Amino acid sequence: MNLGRFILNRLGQIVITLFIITTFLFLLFRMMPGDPTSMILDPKMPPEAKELIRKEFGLDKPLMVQYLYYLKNTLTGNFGKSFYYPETVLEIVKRKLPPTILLFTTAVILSYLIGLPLGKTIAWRRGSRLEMGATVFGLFFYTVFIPWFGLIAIWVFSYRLGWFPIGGMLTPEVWAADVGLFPKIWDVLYHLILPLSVLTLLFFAGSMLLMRNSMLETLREDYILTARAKGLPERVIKNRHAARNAMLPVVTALTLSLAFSLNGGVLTETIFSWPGLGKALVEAVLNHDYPLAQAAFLLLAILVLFANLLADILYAYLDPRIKY
Amino acid sequence: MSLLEVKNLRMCYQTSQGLIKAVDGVSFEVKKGEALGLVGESGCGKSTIALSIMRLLPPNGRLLGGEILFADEDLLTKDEEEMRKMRGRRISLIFQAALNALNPVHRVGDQIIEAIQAHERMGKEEALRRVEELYRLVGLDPGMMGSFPHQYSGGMKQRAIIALALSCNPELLIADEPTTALDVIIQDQIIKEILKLQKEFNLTLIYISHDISLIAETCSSIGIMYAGKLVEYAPTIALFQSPLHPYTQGLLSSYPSIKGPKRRISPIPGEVPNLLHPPSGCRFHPRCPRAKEICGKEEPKYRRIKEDHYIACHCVNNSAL
Amino acid sequence: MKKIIPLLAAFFLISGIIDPLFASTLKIGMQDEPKTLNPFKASDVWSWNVIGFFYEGLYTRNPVTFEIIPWLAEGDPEFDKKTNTCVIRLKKEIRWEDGVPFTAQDVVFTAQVFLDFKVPRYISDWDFIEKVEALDDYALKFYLKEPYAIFFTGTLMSLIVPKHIWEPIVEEAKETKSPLTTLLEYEVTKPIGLGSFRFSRWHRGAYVKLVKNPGYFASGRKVKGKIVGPYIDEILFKIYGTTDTAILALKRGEIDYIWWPIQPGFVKDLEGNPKIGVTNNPENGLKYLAFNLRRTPFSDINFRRAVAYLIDKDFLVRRILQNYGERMDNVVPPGNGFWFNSNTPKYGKGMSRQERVKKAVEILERGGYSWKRRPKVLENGRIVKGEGLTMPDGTLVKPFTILTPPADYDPLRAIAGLLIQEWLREVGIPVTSAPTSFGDIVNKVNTEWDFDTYLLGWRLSLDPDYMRTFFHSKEIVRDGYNSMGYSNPAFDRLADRSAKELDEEKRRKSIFEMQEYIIKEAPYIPLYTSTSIEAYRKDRFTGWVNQLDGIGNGWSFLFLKPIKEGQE
Amino acid sequence: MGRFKENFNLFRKNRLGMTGLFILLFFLLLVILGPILPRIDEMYRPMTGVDKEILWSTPPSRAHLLGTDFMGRDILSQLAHGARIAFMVGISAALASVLIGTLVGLVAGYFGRLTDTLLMRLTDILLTLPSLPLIIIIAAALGKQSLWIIVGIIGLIGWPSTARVIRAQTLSLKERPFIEAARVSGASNFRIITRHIAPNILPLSFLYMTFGVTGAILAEAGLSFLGLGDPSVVSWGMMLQWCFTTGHTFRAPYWVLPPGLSISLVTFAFYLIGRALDEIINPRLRER
Repeated sequence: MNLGRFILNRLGQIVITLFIITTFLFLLFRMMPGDPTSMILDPKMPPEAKELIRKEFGLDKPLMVQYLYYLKNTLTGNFGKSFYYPETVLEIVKRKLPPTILLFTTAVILSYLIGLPLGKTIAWRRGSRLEMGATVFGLFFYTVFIPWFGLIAIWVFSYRLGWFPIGGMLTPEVWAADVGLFPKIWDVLYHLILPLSVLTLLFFAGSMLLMRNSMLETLREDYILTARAKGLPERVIKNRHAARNAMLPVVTALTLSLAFSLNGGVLTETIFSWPGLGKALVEAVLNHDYPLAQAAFLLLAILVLFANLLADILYAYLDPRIKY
Repeated sequence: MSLLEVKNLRMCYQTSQGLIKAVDGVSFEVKKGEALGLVGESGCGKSTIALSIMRLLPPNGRLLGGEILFADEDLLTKDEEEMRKMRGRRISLIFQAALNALNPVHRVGDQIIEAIQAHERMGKEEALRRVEELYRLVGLDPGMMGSFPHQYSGGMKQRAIIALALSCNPELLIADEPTTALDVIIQDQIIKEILKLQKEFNLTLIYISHDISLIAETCSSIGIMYAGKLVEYAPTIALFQSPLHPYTQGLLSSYPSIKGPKRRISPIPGEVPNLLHPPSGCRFHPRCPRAKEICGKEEPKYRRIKEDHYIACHCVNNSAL
Repeated sequence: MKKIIPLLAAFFLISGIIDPLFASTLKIGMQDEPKTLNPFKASDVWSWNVIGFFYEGLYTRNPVTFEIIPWLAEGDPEFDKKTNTCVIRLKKEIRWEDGVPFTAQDVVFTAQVFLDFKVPRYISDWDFIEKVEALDDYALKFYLKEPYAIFFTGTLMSLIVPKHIWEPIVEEAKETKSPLTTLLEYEVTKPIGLGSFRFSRWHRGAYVKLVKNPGYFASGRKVKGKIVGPYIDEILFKIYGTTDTAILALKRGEIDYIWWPIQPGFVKDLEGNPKIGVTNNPENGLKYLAFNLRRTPFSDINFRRAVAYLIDKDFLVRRILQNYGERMDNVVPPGNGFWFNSNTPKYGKGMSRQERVKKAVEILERGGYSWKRRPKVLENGRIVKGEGLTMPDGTLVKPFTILTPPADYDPLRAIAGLLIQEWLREVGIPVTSAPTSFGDIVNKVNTEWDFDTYLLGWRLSLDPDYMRTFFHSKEIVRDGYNSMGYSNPAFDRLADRSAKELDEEKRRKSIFEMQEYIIKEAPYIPLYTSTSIEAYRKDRFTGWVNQLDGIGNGWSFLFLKPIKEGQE
Repeated sequence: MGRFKENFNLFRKNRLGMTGLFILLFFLLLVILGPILPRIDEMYRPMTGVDKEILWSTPPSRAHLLGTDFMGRDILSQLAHGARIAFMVGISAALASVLIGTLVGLVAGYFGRLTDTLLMRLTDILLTLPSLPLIIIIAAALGKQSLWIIVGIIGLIGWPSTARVIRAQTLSLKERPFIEAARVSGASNFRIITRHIAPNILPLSFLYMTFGVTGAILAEAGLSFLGLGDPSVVSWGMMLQWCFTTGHTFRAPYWVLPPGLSISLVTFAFYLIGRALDEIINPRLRER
């Protein structure tokens, strides 16, 4: 099987998965009480107006018809109309996706950049103080209660020290003042630093411990003994032989940790008012904006699924034994 | 002149249950150009000896005492960097599990080049030519150099490992069960290969195996190990003609002889002792058909009994000869 | 480090540029951005906070007395009782921001859109209007089907949209299958109005910028002794998701005002800050407990009154609201002075816990209720819980629930629900407080009528016409607002009469009477109204106008003046 | 029993595991002491008790060792009650998910074929979905904010990782000679699973439970913090939510620190213990 066919195959699986998820979401929300009129409690809004709104969203039609509409909407990618905002869900989601990708991918990449070498080192220096320290430190952040930690970070770094903005993704004054591209990019980066650091701190332990365990297993492999018997310097053994091979299972496990890190992403976005999908999802849920909540969730799922695909391709690249 | 001399080597593994005395007071020597065979059941400490010589014991391995003199230098006192320079260059190891001994993610040729470049200042081109030469020497197609280990068959991998072991012209080659994972025909080929190379390069060889018949083919002298101890040591022919230690006798009768007449295979009854709590006295006594009272109480001394023939057994005395 | 320095330098450079630029910019923190700029569609407070600056009504209310004063109109409305018509004259020389003059045609057009499309948010103020006619460019005649009090307090204060902008949009919408939906879904990207500020830019998710309307018609006029501005050049709305971050932003001077009420918890901290002002204004709102009168025992007035006695409103106000609020014994808040009837019964006011229990037991017993174990108040004040409350017909009162909003919507009401549960249980009323998502409550209460009791709130209007909406029996329809199923023909008659009564004094009498009905019969138990606590920077602008609901009102923005450097 | 003792000895040598155990013991102490406080004085009832003298949030004092919340309720007694809720939520949700996961893994691994394929597809799907958003969505859709519903949701979402591991273990066990022997001697599938496979799998299930507790506590706290929790229950997440929504986050450290730190420490402790057990049960990780 060549790579193209493999990707095609995986895409097929992703489509099936997404179909199951969309159907599940549809059933979940349509079976539950409440509709777009549920958030409207306004004495100026006569009962007929509510009926009209239901009609407008096609909620007066039989369930099966609604389901087909919903599928059609999802397939064409516009996800229907938001219950809450006067826009299509697609327009909203389009705006929310880039910030999430920016925050999420940089955090994942950064945490791997930190976690992998650290994991490598602590596995190599097993039983050392460094291992103990890094493990305790990493695990604490790995299991810390994210919103609380986020608030404390804001308290210390934004409020007390005043180093970073309090939240959001940009300074309105900068963007409203037509200052050119560079200051705008810098402004976004400036807002990115704190949530990014928090997320990175939360994630790196995952990759570090994975790498450590994988490395410990690799270090028992015969080819490591061979490498030693060849008289290779330790550094070469550690990097070229142990770490390089230990990467393989870590890349696979990456697929799982991606879904995990999105959990943190949702809470972090909410705490830092980062205008991404995670925050949109939480708000949509609180607003009973089901179409938006569904789409946001679906997109998060797609994000993970494609990241998984990417990880698989990366795996194939890293492991010469695998030929698709 | 002996190239390697092991004197009263004692070493153990630390485990959560206690100390495992894997090698307990082993002494032997190997002369330049000679091939020594070490035989014993699995877990008797043969591989530990090999790893001790290479100073490649796992982290929980502890040296309790003894000396390993290589060209009159004690390897056990060398620092890590000096030792690294010895490995692969002056002493090479071919060890068990040849199938996993090559790193699956690197090209085989590169793994050999890497070994060469670790010891010699040599350009890539020159190293490549050296590897090509080695490939021919061990009977591999140099065209396979760019392939990954999983593209090699078991026999090819073992040849590649031999090529790797010889890449820096070592003085001593330790082969620790180099053919375990291979089928009989390939096994035979590989052994022939090793023998050929040993003669060609005048290599000093320590050949470790649980198969005494393989050793008989390859080595000029044989050491028999049991439960961390060397129980008998003699030139091959002497050993086969008159095995003295009851264990050796058992071992010989349990293997079909290639050269000798067909005998019934009669395995030694009983189990290999647990080295956490080895039997008192002679470690073989619970399984020994000739065990006497003293065997359970007193440890037999390892002593020379004839010229070049050493033994550790209460039941064999000079008068018996 | 080498790379960081230029970056830092770049940032400070930006800050340097910004500060002078924004000297007379009022920066307002909002919790959410507007949902839409379409005035027909917008229903949320964040949209109106912005749209409110663009459009004006014919009449408006005086900032202090709430008395109705002419705004786009000139002089008082001339109402003819015989024909039910009303003539209104417009101010001349008013222009839309694009220079087109504002005329009677705009008013006629706007009225026609409301009536033709039955635009939900406006139709209840307009459906008694027969038609609107332009007598000339600056005079109008309204034809009413029947007289209605809200003609003055609602209809004449509705916003007016520019005909020249909306006519093509409306015509196009009329051609479609669902004209109203098309109209509501029309996306306004550049609103054209005639208000004090004009739209400048909306960066989704981040900010909305408005700039001063130099041709604002009311600029320079005197209202209650003050000259109308606006005196600020720009307004920048910034979005802060949480009160915490907004407060920090206020402290750091990133914003000048937070346009939503803050929690009492912030007050102490802010009061110590000399640069920050905190205002308390009563909210024109009502939190209440309502019963489903279709079910027993809630259909029994004795039961409802007993519950009313058991709820310690003062405790709720003191503890949960931290005294930032007032107990409510009426559905009209005391702050709405003209319409507030102070003589309604005040259940349990000033009573101790023991007295409440005794009183409730007394009412229930008189109503024929009994217990398996009667609740008792011991000498030492300890209360022995009652058990097995039995209705007069001999059946046990079944366990029931109070639907309360969840923590995300209003944690205070969620806690209030829990306290009420504890108080009722003391006399053996088997109640459980059930925190339920807001949408679910609305659905159960308004649409499906599947509930026992619920705890919700209203934001009220100044005109008490809402009582008619909440308690009139014609509102007992699916999605109607009389979800309790309260039906009293006498009340209905009174409500209909008050709605059509144009004489304020007479109307006031009927409104007072209506309040008595509601409180005596207790389909609602009013609980409390909160105080709207707001925070602003004292060192940047001066001239905030305190009103019911807070300082974030149109008058504030017309009177606010920037404080010059070195002046406090 | 001997095996247990041996494992416990191994555990005792694991410093991180022991740290976790001690943290856990501390919170268990809190759980035990919690109900005593309201007996002393009604004002220590975590939800409805208020100090008559104190109307707002106050810093620690002699009467209130950790201070009071916005309406004068004692934070220490809330914290103690929250510990009970945390253990309850964590353990019951983890138990539910581990039960489901073990069952799915066993069935999939043992019966193989189509059952395996279907169950594992489902597992994979659930595993790739971000769980917290999923829990948020389901919790919101159900509308009712009840602790047990939340526990149920968490339990229903959290099982896939257990299922995967148990399946792998079952697959390898299935090929062992003693299973073959049992099969040949005519044991039923049920008997083989319950008598031969399950006992070998339970330690692994137990291990995953400790990790599950971490996830469940964090998920409940997250939901509560977002306002989707059960406001009639004093959980640590709800305490933070109160602190947050009443505007005390940045000015009442005595109120914001304890619940957040408790959540983090308890989950940390469970994770440490899980990790220590992992090293014991998975000898691949153990130091030789």
